[in-house]
Amino acid sequence: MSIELATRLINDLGALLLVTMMLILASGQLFRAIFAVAAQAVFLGIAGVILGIVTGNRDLWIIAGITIVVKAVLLPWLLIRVVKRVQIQREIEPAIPISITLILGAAIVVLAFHLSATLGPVRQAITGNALPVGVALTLLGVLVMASRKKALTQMVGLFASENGIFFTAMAISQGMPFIIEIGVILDVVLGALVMGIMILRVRSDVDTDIADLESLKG
Amino acid sequence: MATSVRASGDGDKLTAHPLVDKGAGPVVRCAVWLGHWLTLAGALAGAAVALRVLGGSAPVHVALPKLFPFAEMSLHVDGLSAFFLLVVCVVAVAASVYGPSYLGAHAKAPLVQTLAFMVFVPCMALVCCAGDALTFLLAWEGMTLASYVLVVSDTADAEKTRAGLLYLIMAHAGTAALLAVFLTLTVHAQAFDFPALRDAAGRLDGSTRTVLFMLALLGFGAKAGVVPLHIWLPAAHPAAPSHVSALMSGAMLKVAIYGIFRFGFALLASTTGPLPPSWGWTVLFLGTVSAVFGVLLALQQHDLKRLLAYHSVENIGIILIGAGLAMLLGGRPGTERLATLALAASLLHTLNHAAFKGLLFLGAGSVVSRTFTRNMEEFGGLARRMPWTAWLFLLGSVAISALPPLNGFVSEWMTFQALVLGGARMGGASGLLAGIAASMLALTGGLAAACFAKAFGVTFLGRPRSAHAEHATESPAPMIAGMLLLAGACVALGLVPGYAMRLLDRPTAEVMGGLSASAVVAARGPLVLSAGGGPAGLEATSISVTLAASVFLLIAVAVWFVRSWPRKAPRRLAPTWTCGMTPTSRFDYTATAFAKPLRLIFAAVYRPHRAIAREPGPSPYVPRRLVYSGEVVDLTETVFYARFKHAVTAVSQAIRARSTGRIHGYIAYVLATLVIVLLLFGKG
Amino acid sequence: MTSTLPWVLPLVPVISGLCMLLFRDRRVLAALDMASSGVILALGLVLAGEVAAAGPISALGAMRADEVTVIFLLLIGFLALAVSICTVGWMRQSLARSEMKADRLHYYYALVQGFIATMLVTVLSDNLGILWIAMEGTTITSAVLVGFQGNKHSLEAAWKYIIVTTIGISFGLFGTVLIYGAAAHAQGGVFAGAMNWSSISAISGKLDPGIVRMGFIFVLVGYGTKAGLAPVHMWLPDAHSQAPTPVSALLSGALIKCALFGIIRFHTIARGACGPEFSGNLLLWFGVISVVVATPFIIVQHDLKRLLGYHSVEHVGIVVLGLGFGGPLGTYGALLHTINHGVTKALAFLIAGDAIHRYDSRDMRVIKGFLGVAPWAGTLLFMGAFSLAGTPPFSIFISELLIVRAGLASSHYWAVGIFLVMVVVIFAGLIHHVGQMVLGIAAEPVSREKESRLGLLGLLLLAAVIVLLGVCMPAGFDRLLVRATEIIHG
Amino acid sequence: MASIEHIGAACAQTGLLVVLGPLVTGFIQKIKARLQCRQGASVWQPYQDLAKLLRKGTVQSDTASPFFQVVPVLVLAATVTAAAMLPVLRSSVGSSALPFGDAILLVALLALARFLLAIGALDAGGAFGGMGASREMTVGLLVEPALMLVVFSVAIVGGTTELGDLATRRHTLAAMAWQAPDLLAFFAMLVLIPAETGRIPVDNPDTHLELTMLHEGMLLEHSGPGLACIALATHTKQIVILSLTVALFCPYGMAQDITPEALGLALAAFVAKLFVFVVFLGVIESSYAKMRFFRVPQFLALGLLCAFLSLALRIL
Repeated sequence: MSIELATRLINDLGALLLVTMMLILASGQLFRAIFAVAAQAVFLGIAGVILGIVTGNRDLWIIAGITIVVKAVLLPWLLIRVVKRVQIQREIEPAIPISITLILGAAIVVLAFHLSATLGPVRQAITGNALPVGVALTLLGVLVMASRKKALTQMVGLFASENGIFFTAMAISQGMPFIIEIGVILDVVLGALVMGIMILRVRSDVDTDIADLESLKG
Repeated sequence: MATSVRASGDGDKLTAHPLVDKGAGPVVRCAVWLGHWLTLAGALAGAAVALRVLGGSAPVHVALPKLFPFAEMSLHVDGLSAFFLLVVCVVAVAASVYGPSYLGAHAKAPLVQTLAFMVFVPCMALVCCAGDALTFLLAWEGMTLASYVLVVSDTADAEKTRAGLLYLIMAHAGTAALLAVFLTLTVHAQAFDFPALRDAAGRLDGSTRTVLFMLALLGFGAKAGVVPLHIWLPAAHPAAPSHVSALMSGAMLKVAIYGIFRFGFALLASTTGPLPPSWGWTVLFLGTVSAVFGVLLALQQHDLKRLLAYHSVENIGIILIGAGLAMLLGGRPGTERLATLALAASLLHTLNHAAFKGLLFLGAGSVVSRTFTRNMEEFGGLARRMPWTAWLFLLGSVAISALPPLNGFVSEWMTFQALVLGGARMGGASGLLAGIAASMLALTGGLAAACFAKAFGVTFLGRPRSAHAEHATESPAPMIAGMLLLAGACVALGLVPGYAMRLLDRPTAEVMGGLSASAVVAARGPLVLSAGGGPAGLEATSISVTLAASVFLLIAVAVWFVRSWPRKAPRRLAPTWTCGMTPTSRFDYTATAFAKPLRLIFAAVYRPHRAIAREPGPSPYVPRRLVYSGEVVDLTETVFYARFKHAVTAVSQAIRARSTGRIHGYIAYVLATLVIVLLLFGKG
Repeated sequence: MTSTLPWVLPLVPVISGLCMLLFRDRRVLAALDMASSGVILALGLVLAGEVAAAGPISALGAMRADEVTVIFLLLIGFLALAVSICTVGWMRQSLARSEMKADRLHYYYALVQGFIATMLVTVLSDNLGILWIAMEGTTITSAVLVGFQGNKHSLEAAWKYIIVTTIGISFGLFGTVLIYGAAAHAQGGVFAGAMNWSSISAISGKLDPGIVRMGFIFVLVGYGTKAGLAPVHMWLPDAHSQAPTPVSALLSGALIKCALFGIIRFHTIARGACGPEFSGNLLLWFGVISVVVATPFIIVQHDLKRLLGYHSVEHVGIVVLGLGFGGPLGTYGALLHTINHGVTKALAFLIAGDAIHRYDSRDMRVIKGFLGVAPWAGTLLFMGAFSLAGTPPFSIFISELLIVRAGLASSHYWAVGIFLVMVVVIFAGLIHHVGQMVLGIAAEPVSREKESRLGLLGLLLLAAVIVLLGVCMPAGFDRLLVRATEIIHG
Repeated sequence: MASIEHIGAACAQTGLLVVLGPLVTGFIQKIKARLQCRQGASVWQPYQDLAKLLRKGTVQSDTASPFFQVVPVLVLAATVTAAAMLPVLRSSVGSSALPFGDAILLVALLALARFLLAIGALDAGGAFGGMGASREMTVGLLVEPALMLVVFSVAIVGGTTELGDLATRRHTLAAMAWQAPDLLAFFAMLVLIPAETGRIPVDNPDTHLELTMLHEGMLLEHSGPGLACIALATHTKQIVILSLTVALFCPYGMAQDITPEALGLALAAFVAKLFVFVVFLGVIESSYAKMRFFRVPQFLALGLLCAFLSLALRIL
């Protein structure tokens, strides 16, 4: 497969990731958001495979596999289990109106491209539009977390923004060293577990969503 | 202002502390004595060194071990340092003679206080002797902390805690200013020792030096209790044990003054040409304001030690008047002699104030330790119960009221001469300022006299107005001895000031570049003070306090002889005339009553408010009892500090109340911060 | 030269932590705790010796120990030891007050060991990826510890902590990736030196400034969140106030310093790539903002541990300020301040924990006359407060002095001015609060139980360091700092 | 031997002042009486009072401290010492070796006398003494600065505060010829004299009605010889103030060298000037009423203001 094709494919995947992220931003339903994140992970995996083919780097294959297994299967499954356990109603309660969220999101995307437009030659180091897309994804993920009330949606946002990071990392030639990737993913899983436990704990002890607690201030 | 303060909170709250004795066992007592004796020895040694240097031997220079890689530390005792070292040591000697039996009398934590005392005195000495910025700063802060411990450790009542806090905050603010000045200089000098700093300052331009000087003035002023930075002083000084109050008023404030001298005349002064007039103006103005304001507020105090504390503000003002005048006159052609005169006056007053204010605080302490209160209204009739204290206190009062033939008058006379002659020389605005300062100084003298007529009269004369005063007894010998030392100093400095001038020679010569004090002031023998620098070659005033005193004494003896000539007409005692009623202590004039006319005259400054509660008796015309309570405010405190504090707190409260506790807010903050930083710094 | 120590060191707490899981007895656990901390400190000293002798040491191609590492290493080891000593008494009290459950003690101790292990890895790692992994590891372990007491507040704090810091950390990862990308590009696509800081900083001059700039911003905001820089500090007071006291001490004393370590590493790279101004100014801004933001919350604070938390914000700000002022002086002062603040804050937290147990309240309006209740602790608390407020003869004064001097030397007069004013105001606030607590008369009921010797030993260890560094600067230590400064300046 | 001669002259002048003091009071009383169309007591009355008091015994308050008996002596001594500093017949009082006659010291000695008197008044511990002391000190602290300022405004051109030298420089120095500032200062002095001599409109010397009295209030507990001392001190103080004014503003006719005719002339001149002031005081006393105490400050403030203005004019 030629570099140009790979670059075009990566760009297209980046666009897809952005779209899914927008979906998450706009989605009024928790499950939809979760599935969107899973989809992102799949795209990520595909991107990894493509880069693997292009650069002939075996590690990327494995990483792509792990990514799909963990982020597209394991984490969503975990989230859904938690959702089932806590039996919250499935609608997402936005902290700020979704319309405003979307506007902010658009602004962030513009910012990302604007910023990376100033980066000159180094753009070649990172395949195609991976950099601005990565920035946008990372920030948008955080925007999701900031704009949603429920703890679970915050986890969703977190994973989404991490997808952005992975995307950029892969797009960087050769990807990150294998061991690092593994470690990072491990951390993500651990973190997710701990968060999940906390959510359940609060739900069982004091029957409320952990993200609604706001007694500590000032 | 609390009009009545219990000097000893009943039942000490600190006894749980291991360093606090349980009821002063013999071991503790020995430790206390030992500590004070050690301090005494140290003070004597310091005094010896100071006298040697002042006597004309070469400056002492001691290189300290290099504790920090970035600074050489050293001690350097030149004339100026030596003089202030002497001041510190004189008071320290008296205090450490006086201290043990005082602490034995009614201290709550003798050991802690002894330890702090043993840190406090050396730190003051070190500040005076410091040869580099780091030593100076370390000793400076050590001094502050030790005195803070001494202030708060006496009792555990909330007011003293507050006083200590206020003191500490003001001192720390001052230190911050000093830090800025010192470090700016060290940055330019690439070294910490004073000579290098002076060179660096010389290389700076005038405006920068002025800014630095003003900062230094701020820093030292906060410590010296210059109005309007004085508010901590009347709160903190009374709270400490009395011999420490004596040290704080007599010595610590002088250390701050030393700082002003060191910076104004040496470190920041340009090697060539006169100082910027703005410096002299500021110092002179601040001095005048402090002098008047301090004494005015002192007049209305009924807490004996608080009254003395306010007088410290006044005297610091007088010292600064001299210093400011010296700054204005110095380095200008034709006025060198006057400048030296002014400087000598200010330095001499420093020494004098150390002597009589120390004496007065020790006296107050001896009263307090016998009556367990600081409220003058509860004293009275002590002159017959504790005569030594009484007469020594009277001596101090005469001295501080600048009345001849004691030392207070001498330095104030010199200041007057310098002001008048200098004012004539300078003319114009500066001259007018000098004239105003002179008039204010005159007013200050009158007010001080009134104040101490009240203080001495109400405290020691008349009838006892409380059980404690009724049964008071004379203080133990060591306390008396401590007071006698300072009293001796007062008399000596008053009667033969010419010898004191010898002490001033070296500092004045260093600061003024050549002209020494005794060449100007004691040119005509040690018994004659002469104000050099009369206009147009005319000889200026000369005065001999010695002569005046001896004449006074002669006449007094003669009159006493005539008065007590044996005559047949009898001498008998009778009750005081109170329009035929049997006199009780309620007929005595109280401090409040004594100060009332002035309260009315200067109402604009005092903003007095009074409350009269009357319990109606059987008939509406005959109330069972009337309770009068009045108080005056410290204008700076109410107008400035209170509002400032309130504003800060209010703003903080508002911010705290607004701050979110919701996690979305947190996340939003993170996101916003990142975006903003990216926007601001992200592009090349 | 290479050595085994850099990777052996983190194994110590891991192993002891695993052992702990096997025991239930409080004494054994405490003993293990102290033992491992002691070993860590000892090994740390040995490593310091090796580094001093033979310069930077690397191991496994991903671990590295140079002077900068050693500074943080010793800090962590020392705090671990002191805290583990003080934990004994604290644990007895909180078991007595059933804040901790006896059957879950071993989890607690094991987690603490894990926490320490991750911190050690953080400062020992050469590979920026491992640095990140370890940092996230500290977040996870400490988050569990923060929520360990399992009540509503602690869980809330833990949640805020883990979410906010994880976001920050992920920014950090992104920044790392970008800089790695820049390095890769500078090497013509293929980058040999894995993600090693040593190799990246070696070629930092050739990196593309634009992308490094962007990466550094991400890293600063990310790790800055972890370090508690304002305005991304909000989690800090919550977590520090809700965590079990020994953990608070470690969080404040060691953890945020690890985040600073990360920032310092990237600071070096950024200096090389975009010149000192860019990162310097950025740090300067964050420092000033932190100092200013912390002030009002300190003035009107009633919760003792929150007060200390906000104080950490201020002091991290001061460290960053020192870095921002730049110049050898500023960096030197910043490193010194890192240590001083770590030690002092740990002391303050440990005593605060004791006070809170005695008065059964963390409201400073309730705590009165502490000096009478616990004389030694009271005295030490007073001392710690003065040190925190920056008065001699305590260590923080020296480092602040150096930092201010650096600021004046780099003629950032406005920053110095703001800094000094804020320091005075904060001094007022802090001494006001502490004075209220320490002096005055204790209201009943207060537990006046005698202070345990062991606990005092731990406190005195810390106090000794505070005073020692306040009155002099040991030559070896000075050399260490100087070398570290040179390394940071590349 | 110049200094012997100096000392002799000084003693002579002092003695003169002390001796003349009561006479001045007597004259003032006489003039008052005449203006009030009374016969009035003889001008020698004050001397007779003093003699009687000296003969009498002492009644002392039982609450007073030993200090109480010393007060009158010290007060008198201070006042007389102050008197000794004035140039009366010869302009130069002291010698260059032992200078004597500084105006500031003079004012300070008067202040010392006032201070001691006030303390003595508080000693007996009655309400009258306290009130008297309080009011006296209040008046004093307003008078002293004004007095100082008057001295300064003269001294600032004379370049000295040595009264003798000032007197001579009035003759020699062109700068010290009379000008507007002198007028202002002199007026201020006229305002101060009644206050300092304890006369209407500030104080009322011949009443013991407690509400009106200042100075007398302090004397209430003194008796016999003690009272005599204080009375003499009061007379002396009065003449001191008057001759201070003379020395400052019209030292004309003073003897330059010690010859009988010169001295006689000087004495005549001095007595003449003194008589003018006596008349002035008598007229004021009998043509004004005493002020309310709390209006006194405003009255004195007038003097203070004039004095300051004259000083300012000198400087600018």
